[in-house]
Amino acid sequence: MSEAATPVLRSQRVQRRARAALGICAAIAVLAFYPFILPRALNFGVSLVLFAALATAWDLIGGWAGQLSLGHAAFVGLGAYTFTLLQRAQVPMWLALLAAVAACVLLAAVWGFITFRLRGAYFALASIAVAEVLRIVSNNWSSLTGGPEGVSLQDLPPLFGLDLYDRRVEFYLGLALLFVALMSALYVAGSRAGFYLEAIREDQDSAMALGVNPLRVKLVAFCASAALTSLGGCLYGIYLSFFEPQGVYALDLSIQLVLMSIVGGMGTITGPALGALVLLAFQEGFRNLLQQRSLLIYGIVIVLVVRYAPDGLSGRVLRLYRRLWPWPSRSPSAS
Amino acid sequence: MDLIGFVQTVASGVLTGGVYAMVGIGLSLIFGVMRIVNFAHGEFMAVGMYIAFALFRSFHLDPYLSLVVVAPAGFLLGAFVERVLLAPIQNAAEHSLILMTVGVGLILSNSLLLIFGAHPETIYTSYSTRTVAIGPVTLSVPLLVSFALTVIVVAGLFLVLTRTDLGRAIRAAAQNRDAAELQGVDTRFVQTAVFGIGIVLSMAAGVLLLPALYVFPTVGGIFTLKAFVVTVLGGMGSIVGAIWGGLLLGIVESVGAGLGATGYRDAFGLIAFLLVLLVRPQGLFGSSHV
Amino acid sequence: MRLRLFAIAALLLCASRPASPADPIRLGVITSRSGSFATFGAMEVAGYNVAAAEINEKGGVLGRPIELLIEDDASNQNAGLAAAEKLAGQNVPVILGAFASSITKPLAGYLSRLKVPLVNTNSADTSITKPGSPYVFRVGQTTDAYADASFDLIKSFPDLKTVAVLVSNDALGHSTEASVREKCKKLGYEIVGAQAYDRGLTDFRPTLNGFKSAHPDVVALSSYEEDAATLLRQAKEVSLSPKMFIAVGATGYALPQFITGAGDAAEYVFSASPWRPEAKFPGAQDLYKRLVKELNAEPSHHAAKSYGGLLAVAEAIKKAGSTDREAIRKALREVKLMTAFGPVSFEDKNGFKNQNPAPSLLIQVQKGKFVVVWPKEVASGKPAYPTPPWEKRRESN
Amino acid sequence: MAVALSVRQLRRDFGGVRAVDGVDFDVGQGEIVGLIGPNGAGKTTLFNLVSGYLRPTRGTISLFGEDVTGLSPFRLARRGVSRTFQVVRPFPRLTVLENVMVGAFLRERALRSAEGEAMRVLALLGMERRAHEPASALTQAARKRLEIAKALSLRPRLLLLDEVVSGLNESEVAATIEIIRRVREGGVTIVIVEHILKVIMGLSDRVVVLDHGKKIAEGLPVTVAQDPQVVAAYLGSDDA
Repeated sequence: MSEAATPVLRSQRVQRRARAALGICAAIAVLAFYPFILPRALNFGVSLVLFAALATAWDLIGGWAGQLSLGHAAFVGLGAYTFTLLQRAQVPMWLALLAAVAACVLLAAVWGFITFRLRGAYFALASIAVAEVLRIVSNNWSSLTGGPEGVSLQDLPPLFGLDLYDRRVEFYLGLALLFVALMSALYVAGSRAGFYLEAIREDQDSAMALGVNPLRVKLVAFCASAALTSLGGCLYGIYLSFFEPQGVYALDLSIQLVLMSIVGGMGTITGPALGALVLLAFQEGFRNLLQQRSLLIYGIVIVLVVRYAPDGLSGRVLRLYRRLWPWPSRSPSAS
Repeated sequence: MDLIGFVQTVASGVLTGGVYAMVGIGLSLIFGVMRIVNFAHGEFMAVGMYIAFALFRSFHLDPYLSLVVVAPAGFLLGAFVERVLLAPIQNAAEHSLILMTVGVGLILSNSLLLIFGAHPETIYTSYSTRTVAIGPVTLSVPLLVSFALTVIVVAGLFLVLTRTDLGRAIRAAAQNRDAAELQGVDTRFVQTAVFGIGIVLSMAAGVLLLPALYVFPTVGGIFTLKAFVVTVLGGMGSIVGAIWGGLLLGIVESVGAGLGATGYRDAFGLIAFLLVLLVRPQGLFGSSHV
Repeated sequence: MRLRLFAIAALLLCASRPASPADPIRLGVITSRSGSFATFGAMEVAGYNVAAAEINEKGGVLGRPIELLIEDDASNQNAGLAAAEKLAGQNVPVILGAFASSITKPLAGYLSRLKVPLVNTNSADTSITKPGSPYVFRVGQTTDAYADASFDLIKSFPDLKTVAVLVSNDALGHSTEASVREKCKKLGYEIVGAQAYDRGLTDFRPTLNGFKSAHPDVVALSSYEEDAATLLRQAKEVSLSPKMFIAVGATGYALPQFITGAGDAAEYVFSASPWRPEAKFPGAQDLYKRLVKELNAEPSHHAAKSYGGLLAVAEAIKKAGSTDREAIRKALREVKLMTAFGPVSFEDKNGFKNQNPAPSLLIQVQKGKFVVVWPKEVASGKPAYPTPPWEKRRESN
Repeated sequence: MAVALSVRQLRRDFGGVRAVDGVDFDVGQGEIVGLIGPNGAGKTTLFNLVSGYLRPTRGTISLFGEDVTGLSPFRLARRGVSRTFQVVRPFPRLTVLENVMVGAFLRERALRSAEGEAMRVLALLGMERRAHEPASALTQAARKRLEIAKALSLRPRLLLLDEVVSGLNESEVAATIEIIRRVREGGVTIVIVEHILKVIMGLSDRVVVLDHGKKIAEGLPVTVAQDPQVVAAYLGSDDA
């Protein structure tokens, strides 16, 4: 093809993606010093990187593909339970991790297959039901799961000589997961897969006319999201070292992930991670002040964002930026 | 379980199922006309319960009588939410609409939490624990009354839908919004009205359950989920389907619990829900729309 | 922008760094001031505040006043852990908390690793002190203690033979059921029915009907407050008439809301209860009054337990003679107090570690009021037995 | 001339309504065939059947000699069937370029080459200057053109155009007709549904007329226009 000869205006997406790649590397590099800068806020640090990774994973299906999952806690819980129960049964750690991922991918495949064929809100409806069924089963199947008292994971063999209960070790594991999640988002943003996901989100019929197989594309994205989320679930299990069905399968947990993505911007590379940072810092900073009002404020934030800033806060910022530097005359120095 | 116990169990399942049906009808009506799944449906119901509770506590107003206050309040609240929050984004992507209702639900339940506290509240009326015996089967008076009122409300709804201009407009809009608009139906108004009516049904169901149950600010979540189950069992958008779906859910839960799997009671409905999605997504009871 | 946000977050966190240790002894408290356990968190805070005021009125500990650093866990495990790290960073010698077992357990693991003593006052899960950790102490009674008291009463009526169990499907319910099963096995009672129900909403009628055909002598219960009243109302509806209703899991049935919610259906119901103001412990009535004043509302036993917990911590600091964590941990095991809540000490017994072996009270609703009926030394009345069948009660109405 | 599209005894019922009723027709390779008929004649239903959005109740559809009845839209797209929608459906939050790239990805897997392909299609339609605007910012006319660009990005063998000129002004109509002609010169077979009879008569090699789901006439535009049945069908409706 003669494409090399024609000077092509690079799509903004490519530029945005390059910028995001730089931003991710810089952010990960900065975060790598976190345990040295804030050695007394490691719990916050672990939950920050962990939730940033989970929100980014959620966004693969929720933001990019527009399939609103209100049940991602199902993967957090199933991952955490599979890993923990296998660890307690002395299964090697890598195998337990693999099993956790496999279980979640299988769940995603079945659940996606049932609901993605249907138009409309069925996926969102079913997402709540799936997490709820898992919660009820874990709650009642005491001989396997420990029932409502939950399971504890107090002894884990060291990983490459590192104590897994050391918050610093957990932090770097979480950071690694965040890196992987962000890289997945980066890949999606600049690949055929990402275009297909967005096309499905924007208009599924139109996407099909262009050769996109919606069921397949959504399933792949959902499975990828589930796999990342299950790894996050394993780490969450280690971090808590004790958990119960009520906690890991909670609707609140799922909603938190959604909220982080909304606040940061659904379907953006770094938005969900940014949303996690904003939300968690807000929560931690005002923990003693907000008290009962935090969920109310979440609700108000959701309503306001959906109403006035449907692209999320980062989308809002982006648009402001575009208004200041309109389309054709984008100055390269603006970034 | 012996035979009498079984009959007793089915009977109380039917009575509870009637109220589930009313919650489901509201959800289904809203979906049928507006294509919006109201994720705040149960939370509206909780609001209804608290209004009745507050009236009872402050003025000793009988909870059933408080329907007179709750119904118009529900209509206004629903119409307000529709006009101010849903109408402006009605052409937005589906996930935005869902999120909006999720947000509304969070606001409602947490406002209740701030106003009334997390503490569960019960009202105790003279008939709270009264029963009537039909042969060897005893039935709860509050549940019987609730069921009877449900029947009346639903019958009223059917009359409105079939005998009034508004009802005809609603049915036309449910079948095809564009076509209805061409025939001169003010679909904007119809949508507001439908959301209002749907919320009235949900809040009325809350009031009817109050004498038999208790209320706490997050009770709505449970009922939102039940309403989903009811409507999916019956077919999204189908009112008749929602009635059968409600009764079926009531009986399934009741019999399941009576057979000794109390802990899994909520799972029965949800598993049925997922199975229906897999096998018969249009619902078990055909597609007799609005 | 990313960097700037990061810096803001860092500032937010740095702002809460501890100042240099001042005159008062600062103790850490983690409880639920918001979220689903907020009601109970408020009770705990009231108990701690009343105890702190009482200690400070008497001149404090080691000549220094006590100051409480109260952190909200927002009824959430993550926030609880963050709160623990913050308090540990402020060099508190001891942390008291949390309310919910689900939050206490991750805290227990975390603080044991940091070697910070954790004194829990209200969490119910057996596993907190069994097997337990050298750094974790519990003031509140276990379900074993509730079952001990309940079966002491049951044993005293030799006509009782069969038991049906209905518990909430959560940690407390399950451990109650386990305790009841163990007792029944040991003492030779037959279990004719056992069910767990999901919290939330509920139609108990099918389950109660199932029980009815098994004709149990005793119906043993454990439910949270919202379900307690509903359950008894529905028992009345379906005419489930055992000789005794007894709430072994001390929860909803021991709260005043049970009486207002269930009305006359609450009559005759026994319940284990960690504490009542009517119990004849020294200063119980006085504690009750102070709690009412602090809360501006009816206090629950949770407040009393927290009160006892803080007194025990103060006593341990006194015994240790310092605010060193290890010294306090060792001293906590020496504490033997009689308080307005009841006795407080921490012992290793029956597989438990650092568990307060205080016995549970049994109370009964009589004419719309709670009466302490067991143990006899502190009782304020006698048990009313047997429970008349519902039909008889209706006639008398 | 090889047959590109062949429709046999095609029928589609909606409940009791028979929207398409036993339609037969062929389209030769490189031909432009116009599909006309009064409102509700079943033209869009026929399009939806041929492009896989509806399953036929009965009958067969074959494409270049292969039976493709009942294949899903995306499989047909991969076999070279491309369509526009009467109510245009851009991906509103993607840019114009990105909209077209979605289709270009079918033949070009790499980002760069898909981008190059999309730019070429946009250049063909004279839209390259608006490449970086979000599709939601376009005028109705530009959206119609984007709809064609998206369809072309697949490099289709058979192009189904559903009312791509209605609602445009005269110069826009002329430009669009010019584009369609050029596309045909590239060897693409085209079926076009259009309300404006003048356009379709001028553009089409042959015309198929539908009424009440049935084919009532087929042939050269001139012949069909004089067919008494066609005249009656159009006179009987409001939108001749």
